[in-house]
Amino acid sequence: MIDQVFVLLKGWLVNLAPASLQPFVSGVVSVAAIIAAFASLFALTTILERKGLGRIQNRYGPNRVGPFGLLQPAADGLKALTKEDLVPRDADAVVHYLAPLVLVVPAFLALAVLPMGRNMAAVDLDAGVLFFFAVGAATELSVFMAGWSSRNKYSMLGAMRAIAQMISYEVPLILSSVGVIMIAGSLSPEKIVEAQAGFSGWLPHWFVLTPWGLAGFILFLIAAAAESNRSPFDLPEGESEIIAGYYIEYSGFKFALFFLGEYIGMFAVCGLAITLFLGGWRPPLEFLDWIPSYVWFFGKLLSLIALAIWVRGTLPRLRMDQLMGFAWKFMLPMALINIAAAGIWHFTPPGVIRWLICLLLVAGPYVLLARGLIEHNRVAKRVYRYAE
Amino acid sequence: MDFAAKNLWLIPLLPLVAAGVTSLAKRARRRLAAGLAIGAMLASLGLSLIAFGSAMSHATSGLTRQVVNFRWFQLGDGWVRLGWVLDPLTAIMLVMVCFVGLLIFIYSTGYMAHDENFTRFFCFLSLFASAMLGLIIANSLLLFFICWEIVGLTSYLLIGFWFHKPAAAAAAKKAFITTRIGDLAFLLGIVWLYAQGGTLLFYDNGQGCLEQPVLGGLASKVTAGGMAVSTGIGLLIFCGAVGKSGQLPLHVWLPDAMEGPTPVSALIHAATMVAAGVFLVARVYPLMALTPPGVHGPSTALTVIAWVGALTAVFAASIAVAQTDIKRILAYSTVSQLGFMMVGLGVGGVAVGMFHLLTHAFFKALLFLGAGSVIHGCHEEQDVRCMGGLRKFMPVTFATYAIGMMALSGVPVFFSGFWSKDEILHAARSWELSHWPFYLSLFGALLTAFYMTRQMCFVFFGSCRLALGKTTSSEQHSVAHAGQPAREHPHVELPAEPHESPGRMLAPLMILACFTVILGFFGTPAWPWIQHFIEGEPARLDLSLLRDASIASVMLTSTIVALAGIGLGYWLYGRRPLDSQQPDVLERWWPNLFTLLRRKYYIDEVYEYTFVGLNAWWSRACVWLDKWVWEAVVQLVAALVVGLAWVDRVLDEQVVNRGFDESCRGISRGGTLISRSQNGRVQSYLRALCLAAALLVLLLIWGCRSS
Amino acid sequence: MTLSFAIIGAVTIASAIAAMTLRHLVHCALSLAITFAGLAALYLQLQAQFVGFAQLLVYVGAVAILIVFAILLTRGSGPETQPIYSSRWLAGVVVAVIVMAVLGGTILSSKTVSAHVEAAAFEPSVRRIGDQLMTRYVLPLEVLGLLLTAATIGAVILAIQENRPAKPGGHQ
Amino acid sequence: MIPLAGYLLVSAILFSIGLAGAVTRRNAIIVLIGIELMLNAANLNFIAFWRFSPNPEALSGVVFVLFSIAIAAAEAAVGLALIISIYRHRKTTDVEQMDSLKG
Repeated sequence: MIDQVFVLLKGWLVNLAPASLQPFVSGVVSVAAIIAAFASLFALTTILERKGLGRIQNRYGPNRVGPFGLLQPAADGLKALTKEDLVPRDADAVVHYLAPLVLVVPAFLALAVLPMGRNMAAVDLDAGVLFFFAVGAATELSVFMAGWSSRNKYSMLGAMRAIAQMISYEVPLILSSVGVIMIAGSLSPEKIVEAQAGFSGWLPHWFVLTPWGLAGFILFLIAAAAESNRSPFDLPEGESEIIAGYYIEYSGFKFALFFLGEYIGMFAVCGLAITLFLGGWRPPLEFLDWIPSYVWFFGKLLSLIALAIWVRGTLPRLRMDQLMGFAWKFMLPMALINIAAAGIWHFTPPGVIRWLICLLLVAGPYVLLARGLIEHNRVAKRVYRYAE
Repeated sequence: MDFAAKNLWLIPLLPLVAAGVTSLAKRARRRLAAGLAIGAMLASLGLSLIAFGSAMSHATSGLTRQVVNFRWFQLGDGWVRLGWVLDPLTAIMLVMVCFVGLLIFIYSTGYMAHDENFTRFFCFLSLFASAMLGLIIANSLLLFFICWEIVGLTSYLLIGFWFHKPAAAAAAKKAFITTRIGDLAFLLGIVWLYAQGGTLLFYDNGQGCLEQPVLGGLASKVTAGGMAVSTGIGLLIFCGAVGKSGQLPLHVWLPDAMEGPTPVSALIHAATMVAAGVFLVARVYPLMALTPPGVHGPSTALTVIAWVGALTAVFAASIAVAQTDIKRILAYSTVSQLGFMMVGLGVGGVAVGMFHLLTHAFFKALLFLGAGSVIHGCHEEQDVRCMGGLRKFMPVTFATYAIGMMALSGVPVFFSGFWSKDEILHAARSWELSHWPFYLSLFGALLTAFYMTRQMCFVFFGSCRLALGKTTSSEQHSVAHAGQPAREHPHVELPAEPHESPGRMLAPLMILACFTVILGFFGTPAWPWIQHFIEGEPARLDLSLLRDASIASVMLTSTIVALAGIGLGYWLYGRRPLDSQQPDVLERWWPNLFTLLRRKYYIDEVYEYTFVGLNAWWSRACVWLDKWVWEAVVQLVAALVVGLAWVDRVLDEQVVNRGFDESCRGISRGGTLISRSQNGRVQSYLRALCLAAALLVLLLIWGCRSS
Repeated sequence: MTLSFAIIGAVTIASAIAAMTLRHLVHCALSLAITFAGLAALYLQLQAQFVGFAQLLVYVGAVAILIVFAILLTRGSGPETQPIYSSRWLAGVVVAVIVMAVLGGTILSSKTVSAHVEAAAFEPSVRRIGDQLMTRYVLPLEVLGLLLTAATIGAVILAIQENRPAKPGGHQ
Repeated sequence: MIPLAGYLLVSAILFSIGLAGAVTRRNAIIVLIGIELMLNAANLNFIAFWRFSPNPEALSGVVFVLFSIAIAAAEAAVGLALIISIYRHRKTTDVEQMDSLKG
């Protein structure tokens, strides 16, 4: 009952409308709901991030606006709305205007296929995962538009970096999810979540709890961080190198839209990660079934966001060549091997044997590749030299 | 068919190999050349002795003739086959040739010791030997002819061995051409025989051209003038023999051939090659003796042979009487002896002729070698009038030479010549057609004895006239050996004492002398072993034959004749010492006759003015024709061709080339025009492509509509 | 439905025209991306979900970006100075019009096409496509993989800079 | 429901537009874009015919389009690489100047 409250609510609203308009109305309703929910989540995330970073950096976060500075996001929003909207003189006005939209809209679209609870997917597409990645592809375009349209070397460079990075990491991202798709035998998020139902003992059948699943999950998270330009892969807007990357020339609400788009994208990817590996809205333990599914989903989402914040606060930024080398020399082979491991897992009978096989198959290459990468990059203790 | 017959071919092959190797050897390899030649000859001698033995063992038994035939090449639908035959004739000739040849080889190592072309000489000698042996063993007229020609070639080469001497070169040419005339007839005979008989093999167990079926065919056929084909063929072949053996019309080359080195004269022009003609006749005797069916008595061919032989014998002997060159005298005596052989063949048969051939081969070789040794000792002096008294200087030569001389002139009992000549005379006496050959032969025998005595007196008796001989000899004689000594033996300074020859030259002389004596006893009427061997029937001793009236009378006559000749010669030349200045005795009595004889009946001149002159005139006429008529025609044709060519060129340049160039230009223009479309621009290609596609679609649609 | 088709079709065609006519290369590329998106929408209308998404993923996500990169690498980002149309543009237009006429005429006049007005209603599942690819079209699939590999290597070799020192792990 | 002809017309129009662009524009990249357009028009044809075919179960059209998309991607990559290398050598992307293959 409490689990299905949102579904019932939506059904009730739809029934109000005349029959001819019902599909349209249902779409509108779910879109509105998603926008509302994730906009607020975005607001929450901003404040949480700032505070978390503050704590990590051993300082207070925003604490002036409202209790504990909780109203800080609202203040930021007002500020963004009221700020003057600057457009460089010889910028390409149209593209410059369109870029943020092209970023935000697909991000929201991507959310449409995620099941955020039992029967709580806006649209249940047969090729949902593919759809997710397809609309995700638009991000790169928007980044390019932003960077190119605003006639600025820094923004151009940022855009180039961002696109290179995104294209490079899109490959491992998709490949690491292929394993799951193979095992679940479907592209639809609903079915994938179905595939992770059930428990053996007190262990849930989450894919993350298999060797290939774990590896895939880690790969996926790394790739996702790179996709959404999160640190330690935030070179496109690395302040110390290129002031703010591809959206230097944006101010006011468009800037806010970029921010929003980025965060929504991050949410979407994390949601997909949850759907693929963490059993979606399913509870980790059987007896916790009474807690509503959406709670589980958003809980997992928040925990992933926390993880992201933690990472951002702690890890240093990579160099460009390290970034690319990591993508092509480590992520890609690992993802491919992971697919092979998933295949073997699928075709060997359950038991300890296949555990061991898959573990070896994943761990061995990991060791080798990581060793090779380290050897390659000559990571060594820094030598200090003092002036006499 | 035993070993000897099977491997008969080895006998000619060995000297051939020797010749080949020697021809490749360098000029300085004298020992090699001589060693090879002599070794090969020795081996051949051994083989031919084996062959002789086998022939002898088979002689009494039925199988007297062993034949090996093989195919040479295909001619039309038949095969040309060659082969060799081993029969008494072959065997005995083989032994003779090998033996005499060997001796002469050994002799010439001494005689040619100082010649710088020693190697070449032995090469030629070996080649000659191989050809001669091949000729002997040949079982096919074709093979026979081939060897025959090679023999002729070697004779040419050896006569002209000192080709820097104009006389030698001329003599070589003369020999070659003269024999050619005979050979032409010979070749015609061969061709005719092949056309008529269909085979050239002598014996081909029943199919050979000397065997009954073919012979009968030939005899029955009749050709122009009511003459049997066999007779015609026989006469033609006999022409070849005439050429080779220097019989009457064609004898002129033989005396001149004496320009060659003396061993050559001994081997080729006394012992073997000239006898080849006789051997040829003996070989094809069945053909010669063939008479048309129904006719009896001796055949036409044999009659001709007999007459020619008799005439030649007297004729040459009479010439020899007046000659002064030692070798020429011997040469003419050779001719006359060959005539005797021919008579023997003609009237008596193979055995008679062959017996004289054998004996003559030995004693004539002996005489020639002796003459050679004389010449050698007198420093290349050849004029008998400038010699004399050599008896003391070279006793061995004198002894052997005397034996040879007595054999030749038919001194009774101890000398082979007597027996063989006696045989011939006896045969001639009992010839039914006419007695003239007999009388002629007698006269020839008389002359022979006479001129041999004369020569002996000139050369060996009296006082030595060598020193002053030098002055006269040069003017007395033609270009025969002008400047010869100086270049043949540069180191011998003239004049000097005549000296005896080295042992290498004397040994053959003595051996030959022995055989000259011995050989006669194998052919006496009492025990005619050789004749019977050749005829192929057993011989037995029967002394009573000697007392038989006819034989005894003939023997008596010939003895008387021989002694008369010797006595006459001694009476004329031997009593008082001779002087080379004063004219010959006969010359004083019958000068005209003597000059006639000395000039050889002017035969050379006659030939000079008739045949040669005709030939020269004809060639001049040909030259004139060539210059004025054919030349003009050729010029005319040439001009015509040039004109044509000019027209052609004009056509070529103006029509063909221009047209071609024009078309080429046109093509290239068109090419450039088309290549405009290939302007390398992608878009134009794409345009054309799409346009074409659209048209295609339209076509398809309309096609569907219409159908 | 018809309305959405009309809108999508209009947008697609308009953006295609824009991609072909705009003076600025980047604009052309962007409007090309819009065309691709419109095509993807048309596929979705034809109930070819998988193909539609694949179209989006490949064309919008990869090809368009590739083209943009190419434009930037060939210094095409600035506005064109020389005329953008080739000297024989008129002929090209004429050809295109002819082709258009032929195709349109064929389509409108063919009875077989006009016969199909109603599509058989059915729900294609991605699973079926997968099965087909793995069973019936497996060999073409393998060949395709080979082709893609070859094309990748070839493109890299073609576009790689000759004058660059071969330094492993260098800045790019 | 839209009849087949509609889709076919749209694809025909797209094809002609792509053709026109490919034939008229100077810039090689735009030519490539035109070609991509033509390709996509063809793909649309495939999908449409598949959808209206008597048995869509065969999915042949879909599979074909998938293949053609993949190949088109490869083609675009190679083509652009070619253009880039040409530009690197001749400092131009004008197809009218790339005519060194003229006959």
